[in-house]
Amino acid sequence: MFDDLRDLYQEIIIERARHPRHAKRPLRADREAKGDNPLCGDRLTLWLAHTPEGRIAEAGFEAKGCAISLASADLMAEAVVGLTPEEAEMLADAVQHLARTGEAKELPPALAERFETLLPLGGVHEFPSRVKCATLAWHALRAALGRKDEEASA
Amino acid sequence: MFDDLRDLYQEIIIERARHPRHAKRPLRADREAKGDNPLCGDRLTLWLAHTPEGRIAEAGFEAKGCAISLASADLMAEAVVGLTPEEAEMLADAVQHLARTGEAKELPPALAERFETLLPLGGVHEFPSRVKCATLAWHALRAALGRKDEEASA
Amino acid sequence: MSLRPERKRAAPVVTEEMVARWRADFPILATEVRGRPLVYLDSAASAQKPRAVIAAMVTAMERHYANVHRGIHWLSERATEAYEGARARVARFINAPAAEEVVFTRNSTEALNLVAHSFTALMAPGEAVVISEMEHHSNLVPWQMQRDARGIELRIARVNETGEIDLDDLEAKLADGKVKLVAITHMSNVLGTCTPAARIAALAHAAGAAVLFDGSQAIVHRPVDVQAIGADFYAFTGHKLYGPSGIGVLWARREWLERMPPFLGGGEMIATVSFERATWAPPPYKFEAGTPPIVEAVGLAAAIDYLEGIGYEAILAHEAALVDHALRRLSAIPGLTLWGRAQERGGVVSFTLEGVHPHDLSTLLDRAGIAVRAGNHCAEPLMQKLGVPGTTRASFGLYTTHEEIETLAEALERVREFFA
Amino acid sequence: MSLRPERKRAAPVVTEEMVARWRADFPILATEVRGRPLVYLDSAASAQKPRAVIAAMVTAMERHYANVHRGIHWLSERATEAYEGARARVARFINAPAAEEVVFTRNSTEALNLVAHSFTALMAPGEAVVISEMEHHSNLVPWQMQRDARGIELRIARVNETGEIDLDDLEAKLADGKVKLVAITHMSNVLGTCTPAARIAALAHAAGAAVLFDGSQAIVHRPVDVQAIGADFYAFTGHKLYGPSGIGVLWARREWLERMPPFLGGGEMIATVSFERATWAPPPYKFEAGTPPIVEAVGLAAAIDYLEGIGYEAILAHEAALVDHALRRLSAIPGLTLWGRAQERGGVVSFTLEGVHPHDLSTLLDRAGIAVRAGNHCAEPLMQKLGVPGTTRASFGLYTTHEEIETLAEALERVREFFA
Ligand SMILES: Cc1ncc(COP(=O)(O)O)c(C=O)c1O
Ligand SMILES: Cc1ncc(COP(=O)(O)O)c(C=O)c1O
Repeated sequence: MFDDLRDLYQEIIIERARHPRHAKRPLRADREAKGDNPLCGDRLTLWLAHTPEGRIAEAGFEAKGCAISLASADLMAEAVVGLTPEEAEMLADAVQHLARTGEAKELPPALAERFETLLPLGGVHEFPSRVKCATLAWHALRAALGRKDEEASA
Repeated sequence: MFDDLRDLYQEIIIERARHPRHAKRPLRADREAKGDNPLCGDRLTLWLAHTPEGRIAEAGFEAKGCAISLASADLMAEAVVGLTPEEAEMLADAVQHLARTGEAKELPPALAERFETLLPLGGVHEFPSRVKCATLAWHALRAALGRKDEEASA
Repeated sequence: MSLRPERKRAAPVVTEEMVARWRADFPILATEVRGRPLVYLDSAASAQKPRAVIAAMVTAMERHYANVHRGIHWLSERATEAYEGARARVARFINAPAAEEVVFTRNSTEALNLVAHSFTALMAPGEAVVISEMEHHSNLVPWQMQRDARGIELRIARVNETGEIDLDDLEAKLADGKVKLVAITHMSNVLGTCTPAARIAALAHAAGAAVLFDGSQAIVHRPVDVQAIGADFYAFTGHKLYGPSGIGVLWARREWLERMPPFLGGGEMIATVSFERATWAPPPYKFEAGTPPIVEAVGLAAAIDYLEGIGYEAILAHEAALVDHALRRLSAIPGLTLWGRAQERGGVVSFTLEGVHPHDLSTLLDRAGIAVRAGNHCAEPLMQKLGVPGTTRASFGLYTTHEEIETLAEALERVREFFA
Repeated sequence: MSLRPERKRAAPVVTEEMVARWRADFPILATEVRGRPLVYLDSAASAQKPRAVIAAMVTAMERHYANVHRGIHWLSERATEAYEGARARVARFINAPAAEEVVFTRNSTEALNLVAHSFTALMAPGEAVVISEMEHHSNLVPWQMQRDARGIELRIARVNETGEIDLDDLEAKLADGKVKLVAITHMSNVLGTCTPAARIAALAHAAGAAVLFDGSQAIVHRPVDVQAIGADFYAFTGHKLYGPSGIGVLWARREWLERMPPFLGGGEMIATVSFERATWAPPPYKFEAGTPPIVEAVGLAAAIDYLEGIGYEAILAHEAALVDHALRRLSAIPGLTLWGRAQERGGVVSFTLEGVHPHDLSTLLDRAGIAVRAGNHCAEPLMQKLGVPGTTRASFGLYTTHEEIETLAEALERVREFFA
C-alpha cells in the first residue's frame, strides 16, 4: 500500500527524524535564527558556530515538527559544516529548488558531493503541502547567515 | 409596445400623480405620520383630521415619489374620509393584499364601494419591486391611526 | 437531540444501498486519488457538494441572474425572489421566528466577527464575554481583538477531561454578573463534542447574559431549533453544510439586530446618506453591506433542501453508526490515542499515533487515497491544553461508508508498520 | 488609457458578428422577458456570466473541491493550487508586483471597509482622509464610520459641472499635510466619469498621502496597471467583472499590508494563538479570516481569462462606440437630460426624462424587456448635489449591441407619449 511512499520517507529520513545527531546548541554558537511555519505549526531554532575565517564550524538545532522537517534540519546541520556563507547559500538554493521541483541544480564539485546526501529531501516535490517541511531548516539557515531580505519562516 | 402597461398605469393613476387633489396638510390635522421606503427613496408625510366621534374627517399628504406612490396616496386620502379607525384598517388591509396578490378581499358593503375606486392599485402585483410604492401611503395610514406594531416604512 | 436516545427508539435503518444512492448525488466522490478511489474523511473542514447544489447555482447564473434589491426589472425581481427565498429557507431550517433575523455573511468567521464587533459596542469596559477552551480560532481571536480594542474582559470556561464544557466552571464565571455574552461552540471541530446548548443558554440568561452558539459543525450533524435552545445568536457556514463556499449565516434575535450598530458600511445597508452622515436600513439589510453572495445563497438553500430531503433522522442514525464503528475499530489499534470522549458527539474523530507526527500520518494516508486533516484544526490553545502538537482528524459526512472506515483503520495499521 | 486616442490610432473594428459570438458565450442572454427578448442594460449593477466562468465553478466543485491550506491531501492540494492560482492570475491582471499583495474579500464593499478599518488604525485623531463627491456609498459610509469611531477628519473633494473631479479643490484639500489617504473612485457608477488616477496619485503622494482607487466600475471597462497609476490600494468586485458573486479583491502594496493591523480575526489569518493572544500570519493571509470564497476565486480567474481572451482593446473600442451612439441618440429625445459629460468615460449613461419618475420609467422599460437601473445608485449625496431624486441608468457590457441602444431609445420615445 505504501511502497511508493518510500520515495518520500526514505530510510534515512525516518532514521534521522527518530535519532537526530545534531539536535543541540553548539557550545560556541555565534549565530541563532528561528524558523516557523504557521500553516502547520512546525518550529525550529538553528544555531551556527563559525571558524575565525568565517566558515561554518558547527550547526545544531532544536525543533518540533514532522519527520521531514526534523530530518531536513539534521541533514543540513551535517552538510553545511566547513562551508563559507556563500557556499551555504548556494546549497540552500539548490535544496529549495530540489524540494519544489524534484530537480538537481548544477553545483561546484565540492558542493555537489554534499548535495548527494540531501537528495532524499527531493521526495516532497510531489506533495506541495509538504515542501515547506523540507525547506524550513534551510530558510532558517539563510536567516542565520544574516541575509536581511530572507524571512525566517518557510 | 406598452399597451399591457395600462393594467398598471391606468389613466387615473397618471392623472392623480400629475394633479393630486389632497396633497396638502388639512387645517385641523390631529394626527401625522411619516412613511419612507429606503430602498427607493420615496418619502411621504400623512395627516389626518378626525371628527369629534373619531371618524376620519379629512386626510392630506406631502410626498416625493413615483406615479404609483403619489396616486396611491391621493386615492387613499379620498377613500378613508368618513371611516372609523377600524374601518380604515380593514381597508388598508384589503389594499395591501390587493397590491401583493391582485386579489380583492371580501369587505362589508360600505367599504366594498370605496375599495372599487382603489382597484387600479392592484396592477402592481405583477411587479414585485413596485408593490411597496402602492402600499407606502397605507403603511403611513396605519401609523397615523396609532397602531404601535406597525412601522411607518413600506 | 441526543444520539443515543434517538437510536434506542427505533432509529431509521440506513442501508448500504441508501448511502450508495446518496453518494451518487456527489460527482466528486467518483474521483481517483493517486490511483486509488477517493476516501474523503475531511468533511468537517469542508463538505462536498451534491449535484442539486451545483445545478441550482448554474441555474441562478444562466436563468435569473442580476443584482438584487433596488432593481426594477424582471431579472432583478427574479434574483431578489431567489435571494430572499433563500433567506426564508434558512429561517425555516433553524426555526427562526422571522426571515429578517437571518443575515448572510461570507462565512462563519465573518458572522462571529460581526457579533464580536457590534455586540461589544454595546458593552462597557470591564464587562465580560465568556467563551470556552475548545473554541475554533474564529470564535476566539475576534473576541481577543475586541477585548484589546474596548477594554472588555474575556473569560475562558474550562473543558473537562472527557472533552465537555465544565458547566460548574461556566456558572462560576457567570456569578459576578459582569458577563454580557456567552459565546460557545455548539460542536467542537476537534473533539466532536456536542455542547448542551439549552442548558448553557439557561445558565447565561439566568446570569443576565445573551448567548451565541458557533454552529459551524453542529448544524451539519443535527437539526437546530434556535428557539428551542434559547439562543440569541447562531452562526454557521455554507461550505460545511454541503453548500457553496463564500456564504455564511448569522441568525440573531431581532431585538439584538435592532440594538447593535452596523458592522460594515456601504451600499444596501443604509436608509439615507448625506456627505455628513448615514442612517441605517432595518435588519437584516443593516448588516449586509454591498452586493451579497447572491448565487451562493441560492446554492445554500438548495443544500438545505437536499439535506432535509434526506432527513436528519437518517443522517443522525448513519453518522452515529459511523462514529461507533470508528471509535471501536480505531481504539483497537496499538499506539493510537483517541481525543475526546464526550457522550454527545457528531461525526468527528481526532487521534494521534505514537511516534508518527500528524503531518507524516496525513501524507501516508493521502498516498492511500484517504483525505484526513492534520494539525491544530484552528484550535491551537486546545492543543496546548491537550499537550499535543496536533492531531489527525477523520470527519464524516452523510456520504461516508463503513467500508471507508475500514480502509482508514487498515491504512493506520500499515502506517504503524511503516514507521516501526 | 483614454478612449478617444485609442480609437484614433486605428482601434480594432468590432463587427456585429464578433459581438454576436461574444453574446453566444452568455447563456442568460437568450432569455425572454415579458414576451420580449431580454435587453440587459444593467451590467454596472452586476454583469452576466459567460459559460466559461460557470463551467470553471462547476469543475471546481465536481473535480477538485476541498478546503484550502493546511490540508495535507491531494484534493486540498488541488483546491489550494486553484485558489492560489487565482490569486496569481489577479495579480498578473492588474500588474501587481506580487501575488501576496492580493487579498480576496467578499466584494468591493468589504475591501473598502478593510482599508477604512485597518488604515485609519494607523492614523492619529485630527489626521484626514479625502474622498470625492461622486463616491458610491461603499466608499463613503465606511469612512464616516471610522471618522466617528477614531476622531479623524473626512474631507470631500468637489466634482465639477461636467462630472469630473475638481483637481484644484483636491489639491487645496491636501495642502495642510493632514491628509494620510486619498480614496477616490476610478470610475463613477452614475456619471460614467473615469478619473485621472495617475494624476490623483501624484497629487496624493506629493502631499504625503497614500491613495486608494475604488475600481469596481473602472476595471470592467479598461485595463488597470496598479503600478503605472501609482496606487497604494485598489479595490474591485468579481460580480461586475463577469465573475461570480461572493468575491472581491483588495490589492495593496505589501508595505501597507504589513503595517496595517488585521481586520477580521479567525482561522487562517493567525501565526500563533494562545488563550491570551494571537500573532498574525504574513499577508495576504493576515487579512483572509476563515474559509475563503474558494470556488468564487476560481470563477473570477476564469472571468479574467475570458476577458483577456477577448482583449481590452476590442472591449474599449466596442464600448466607446456604444457610448457615442447612446449619447447621440438619447440626447435627441425631447425632455431627456443626460447627467455627466466627462471626456473620459466608461459604458454607463445616466438620464432623466421630464415628468416621468425614474421608477415609473424603469417599469415601463421593463415591460419592453429592457433592464435598466433607477434610483440613487448608492450615491445619494451625488443625487442631492445634482438636485434630482434619482436617475435612470443604462450600462453596457461587452455583449451590448447597437440594436439594443436603438430599442432603448425607441422605448423612451414611447414612454414620453405614454406619459404625455
Ligand atoms: C463605484 C462602485 N463602488 C463600489 C461598489 C460596491 O460593489 P459591491 O456591491 O460589489 O461591494 C459599486 C457597485 O455597486 C460601485 O459601482
Ligand atoms: C467550530 C468552527 N467554528 C468556525 C469555523 C469557521 O468556519 P469558516 O472558515 O467557514 O468561517 C469552523 C470551521 O473551520 C469550525 O469548525
